[in-house]
Amino acid sequence: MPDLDTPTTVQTPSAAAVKPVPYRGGGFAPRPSRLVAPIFFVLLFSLWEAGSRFGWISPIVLPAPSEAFQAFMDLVNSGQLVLHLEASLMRLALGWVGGTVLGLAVGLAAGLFTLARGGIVPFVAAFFPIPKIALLPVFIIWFGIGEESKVATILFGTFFPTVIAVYGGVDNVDRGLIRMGQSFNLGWWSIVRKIILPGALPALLSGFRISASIAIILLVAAEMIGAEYGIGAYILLAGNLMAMDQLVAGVAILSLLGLSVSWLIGRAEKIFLRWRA
Amino acid sequence: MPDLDTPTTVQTPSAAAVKPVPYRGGGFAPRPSRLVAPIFFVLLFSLWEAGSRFGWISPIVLPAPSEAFQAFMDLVNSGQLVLHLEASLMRLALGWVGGTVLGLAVGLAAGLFTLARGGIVPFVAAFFPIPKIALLPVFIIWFGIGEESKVATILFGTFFPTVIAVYGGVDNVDRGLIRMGQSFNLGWWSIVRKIILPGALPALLSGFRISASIAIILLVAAEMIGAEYGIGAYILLAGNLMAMDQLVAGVAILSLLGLSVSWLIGRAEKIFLRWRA
Amino acid sequence: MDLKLDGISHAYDATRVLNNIDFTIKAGQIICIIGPSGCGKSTLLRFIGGLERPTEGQVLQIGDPPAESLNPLTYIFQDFALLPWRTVRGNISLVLEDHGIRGTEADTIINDVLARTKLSDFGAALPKQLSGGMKQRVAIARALAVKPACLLMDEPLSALDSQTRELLMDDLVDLWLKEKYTACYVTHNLNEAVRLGHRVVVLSRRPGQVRDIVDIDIPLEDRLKHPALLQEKQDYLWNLMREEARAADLELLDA
Amino acid sequence: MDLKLDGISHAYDATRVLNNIDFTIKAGQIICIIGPSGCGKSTLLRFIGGLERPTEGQVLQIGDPPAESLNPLTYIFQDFALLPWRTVRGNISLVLEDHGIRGTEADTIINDVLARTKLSDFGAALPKQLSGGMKQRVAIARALAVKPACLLMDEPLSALDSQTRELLMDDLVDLWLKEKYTACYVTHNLNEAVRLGHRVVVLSRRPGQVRDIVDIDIPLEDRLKHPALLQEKQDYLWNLMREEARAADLELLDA
Amino acid sequence: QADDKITIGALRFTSHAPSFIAYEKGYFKEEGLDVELKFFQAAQPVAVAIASGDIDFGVTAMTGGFFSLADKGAVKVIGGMMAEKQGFPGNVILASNAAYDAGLTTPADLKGKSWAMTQQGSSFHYMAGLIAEKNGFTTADMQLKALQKVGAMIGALKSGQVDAMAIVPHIAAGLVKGGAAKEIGRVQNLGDYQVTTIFTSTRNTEEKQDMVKRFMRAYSKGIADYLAVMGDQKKDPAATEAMVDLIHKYVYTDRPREKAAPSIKAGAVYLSEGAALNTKDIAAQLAWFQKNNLAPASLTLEKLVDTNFADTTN
Ligand SMILES: Nc1ncnc2c1ncn2[C@@H]1O[C@H](COP(=O)(O)OP(=O)(O)OP(=O)(O)O)[C@@H](O)[C@H]1O
Ligand SMILES: Nc1ncnc2c1ncn2[C@@H]1O[C@H](COP(=O)(O)OP(=O)(O)OP(=O)(O)O)[C@@H](O)[C@H]1O
Ligand SMILES: [Mg+2]
Ligand SMILES: [Mg+2]
Repeated sequence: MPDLDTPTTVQTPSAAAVKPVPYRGGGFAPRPSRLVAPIFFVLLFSLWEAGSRFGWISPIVLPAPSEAFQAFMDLVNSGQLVLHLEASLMRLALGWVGGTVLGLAVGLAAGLFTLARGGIVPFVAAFFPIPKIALLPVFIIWFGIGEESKVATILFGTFFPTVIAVYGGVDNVDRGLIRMGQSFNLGWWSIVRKIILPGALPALLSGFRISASIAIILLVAAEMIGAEYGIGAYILLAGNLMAMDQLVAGVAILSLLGLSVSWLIGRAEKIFLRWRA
Repeated sequence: MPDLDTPTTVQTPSAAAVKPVPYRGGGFAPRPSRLVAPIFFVLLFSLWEAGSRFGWISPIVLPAPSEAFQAFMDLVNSGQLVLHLEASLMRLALGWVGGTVLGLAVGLAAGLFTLARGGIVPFVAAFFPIPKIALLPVFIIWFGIGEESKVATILFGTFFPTVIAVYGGVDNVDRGLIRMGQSFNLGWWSIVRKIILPGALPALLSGFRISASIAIILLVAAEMIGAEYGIGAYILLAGNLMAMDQLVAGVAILSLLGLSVSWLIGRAEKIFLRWRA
Repeated sequence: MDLKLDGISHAYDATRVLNNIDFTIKAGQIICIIGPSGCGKSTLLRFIGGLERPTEGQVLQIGDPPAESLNPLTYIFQDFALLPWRTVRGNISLVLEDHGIRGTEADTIINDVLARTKLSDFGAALPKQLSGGMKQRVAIARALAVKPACLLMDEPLSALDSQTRELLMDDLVDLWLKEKYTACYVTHNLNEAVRLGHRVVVLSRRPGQVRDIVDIDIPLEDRLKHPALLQEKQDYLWNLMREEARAADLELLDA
Repeated sequence: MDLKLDGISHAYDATRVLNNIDFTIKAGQIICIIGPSGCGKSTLLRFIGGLERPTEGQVLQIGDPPAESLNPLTYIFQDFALLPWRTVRGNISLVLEDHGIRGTEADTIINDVLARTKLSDFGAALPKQLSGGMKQRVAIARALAVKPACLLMDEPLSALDSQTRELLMDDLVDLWLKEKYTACYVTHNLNEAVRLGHRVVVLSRRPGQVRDIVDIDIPLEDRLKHPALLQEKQDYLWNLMREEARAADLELLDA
Repeated sequence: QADDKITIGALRFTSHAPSFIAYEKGYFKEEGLDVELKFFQAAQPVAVAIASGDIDFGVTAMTGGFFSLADKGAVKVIGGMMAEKQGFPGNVILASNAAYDAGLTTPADLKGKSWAMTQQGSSFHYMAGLIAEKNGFTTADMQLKALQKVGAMIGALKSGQVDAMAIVPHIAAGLVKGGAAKEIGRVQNLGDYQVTTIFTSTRNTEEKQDMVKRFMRAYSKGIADYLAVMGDQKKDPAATEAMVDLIHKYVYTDRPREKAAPSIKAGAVYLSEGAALNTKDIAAQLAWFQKNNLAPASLTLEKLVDTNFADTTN
């Protein structure tokens, strides 16, 4: 215990100065604070409202938040909100579910088969960057001016990102797990069902998040085509009539819709991906 | 060497059957084939062309690829293509660079400071799902009908995804490397510059890929605002006139633009991320 | 059932990885394969289990596997390869389902293997709740569930910290004493090799060739009683490999 | 410069991690800290280097660090913590730049530390081209470049395969014989502890407490010559820890 | 004294010809106005551009958006432009072939039928209102389909997805001649309709009255030239061809002269002489828009129109 190899590094000879080691950690860990956001938003809205009230912000440029809220309440009280939401949600649901189901099938094919991948990946790469509003005239011709073309616009818009998310997810499934499955003589379909699909689920869910927000963004474009009701149609009308208060109200509804969908998918992730470390 | 613990598992008593172990590997590794894609596209275009020629596909529904190509050649020969491209690329460049620079600054703030994050993250979450075409009337009033509002549309569209990519990238920088920097007494700004920024680069580049394709998609929306030249304006005019051949040609140009940008970013990734394993 | 490696050579594209490997894995024996990094140990093990095919030579099964064996050649992987979304029981059930074993029949098997690996209390846990050592024990339980004729283990302990490794090595020895399983055990760790192996196959640097085959004739249960003898074997192996290990370490990857 | 841990206790939220730790790191000594998984070894090392602050107690520097020391308390991490986008030289230069050392002055230092860690030929390589052992050698070179008064090492060898570990352990011993550096060395591996430590601090399970402090008075250079003595010390340590290690292994994480 | 710099918002339509004529023939210069023409793809943004200060003068139809901007004090109507007048080309009411065969042969049959328009609150919407009012029903009795673009309207009519719509004469002529649709009436037969007006920013009417007056003088000359030649094209064929040449510089530029000429000639609608404004009809339009919630209730005729710069009819 007592004798050690003699230390030879420089030793302070004087009465040894004693002080705590300097602290140099911390920082670089910004946290989403529960306080900052509400304060920030209250401040923003107060300033905006004040700006409008005192005439610093012209009503042509931006309505006061209270006016936008009034427009929203008018919408609620007139019972129109329900009609608009009903129409839009129906289109969103049909288009998104259709695009997702097709995207899952095609994406899975691209993720599993060389031949399918060869055809699908460049096809998707070429079609993904096409803006859907450019295709509206085509959709009108193909699907008419009824619900079909609106649903098709959303379906088309959600299909491609879903394909990309799915085959990306399949690619990222740990090959070690697949090899494990093979080493236990699991059948092809068992491997797909029990290893690849659950393994791709995190990627699928984040793909859904993206495709859902794309679907909401496309709502306005879709409802350009002869829609009487719908949040998008409401916004378009407000834009036509230069009714800025209604425009802001409509945009806020879309934003809330987007936030709700994103919250829902967050819940789904919490539930289905409980197993993640 | 000779004596071992006596094995006790069941041993086949009969004249030992000798056969190779069964093979059960392989599969689950689709590769992007250099052959499939060209064959697939040639086949697709041939069928489409044949369909148009033989009248299975009505020219109202879809023009023959050769007609679309003819429309494209007309555009080239009339010298209009250069004008359209010039106008669009200028808007894309200004809007994208503006949105990216702003997004970098704001995203970095959100990635580094709790206070900034608290304000920025919910703000971005609320504004990201707003469709830009809904805001066109607002942009026109704010920025006029000149280049400003077109550039602003693209800038606005690229700003939010850039912010998200940047602060996500900063969040994902290996905390171990940052701690290493601190443990060597590196200054705050040194850590940001030498560790966080290069560490976030992969995320930044894939953010650029997304924001660039969003910029291209927004081109059509932006050029809805009284643009005389521009690929988007060309497409819109074609849609107005129901000139399907021009529409398809215009859409193909956008698609090529998207592919080129994506290829460029792929090159940038190869060069700047050489260090990745 | 014995396994015979018959003149196995392999190349990935232009890189030769293995060169003319010949040896036999006798039933009831644990064969350890050691060799420097990148010499092709894992590749060789994939050939033995039929997950990949060598460019030359073949792996032969001599004799039929026992009839009750559901999966004669069964792997235990370095990274455990548990499905993170299934519980411990679910992970074991996975490899039974495809053989049509479900319900009480499966439960009996699962309870049995959990008991044998001292995991009975953890059937409902998810992998993320388990320490590394526990995860590997689950993987061992899963392997036992299909009644393997030969266990193929690729550095099963190298992802564990050294104390857990020590504990699990004891478990593997105990298990062998009870069940006398056949195994092909790939490792970097010479101490593991001399503690577990009846026979140690030493491979050279890439392209891997058999440099030596060392038999260790102390019964497994007595090995800890002969530290000097073991140390001697280990030093012998280390001397065989030291220079190659150093050279392998100095190699630039894909430079 | 000595370091004194003075009554260190710590809790993360409600979990107590460390309980009243007291010991001293004497200049020129290698102190090994061992203990089961999750007992707070890494946390303790972060306190010693000033990267985190304990809820109670403090770490004291006794005496001033040598004047030439650029960074008295210098870490070597388990995962190497090399910047992947910088070459070997760039990684070392990183820690000099902030001290205003550039150009030929920096080159001299870099060449020197590369030579001392036998890396002279690899200055231009990127981390991805290096094997694990080489990467850790770069991290050691980087640490030497700032002339540390005390090296803080958190399981520096546990990410390496066992052959490389063996090689690097020899290197650390050689280096100590030449430079007599002070070090606080956290490890799971009892063999490393008895090969490298002048003194071994044994922590209990979480909340970590000092269970024992074991001095090993064989000079480092002679240790391999006394395998039996070492084995004895190692067995002593293993007996101290075995049950706790097993219990720590069985614990369900965040269950 | 330097010329006043002004910007005029224009569309590449034959109905905007006076802008081009006054510009090409130097009428603006004569009044000391240095004019820049700025081209728009649609009518609505012209009004917005006045509000945002991008341009000084514009010509457009009365739309919901326009009323809204007027209500916020941004724009003012200062003169009349295109009007429906018997004997001149004007907007044509078309029925799809299928609807026509099923008995939709007069505007009175439109009750319960679908009607294509660009947007709610557009002039096409108002025309539907005119038809309904004249025939004793309301637009609520029709299915109004907002399709954003004229092209989409035509496509929908051709394929029978909508039953009817209204459209400018030269396009209507092409559709009817090609057998793609049937003419069932003309908007001019429904009564007075001041289709488009000349307008400027409220600030101009208050602060730059002289400049506005000079503009109106020059513009009226353009209208007069246009009416003299295009109003009776057979009177002086050479002058007509010269006028077509002038207009073709701005309209249908992507078509060769010989293909553009018939459209230009067929599209020679009536423009109010001296830019006179039919205030009574403007009031009627405002009332209709307000009744249908397409214009702010607070907007009055005084706020909308400044009568200091042009004659008023009625
Ligand atoms: N699928 C593959 N394609 C190409 N090269 C491969 C592939 N798998 C392995 N290799 C190469 O073959 C060589 C042997 O690899 P292998 O993994 O079998 O070595 P190992 O002995 O298991 O190494 P380690 O000790 O690091 O686990 C290595 O150089 C490796 O890069
Ligand atoms: N930043 C943190 N926040 C909350 N808990 C933490 C944090 N860091 C560590 N812990 C917890 O403190 C305990 C001790 O962690 P520490 O990493 O110090 O243990 P260790 O002894 O180094 O373990 P190992 O041997 O696995 O490296 C663990 O239970 C860990 O979960
Ligand atoms: Mg291996
Ligand atoms: Mg630790």
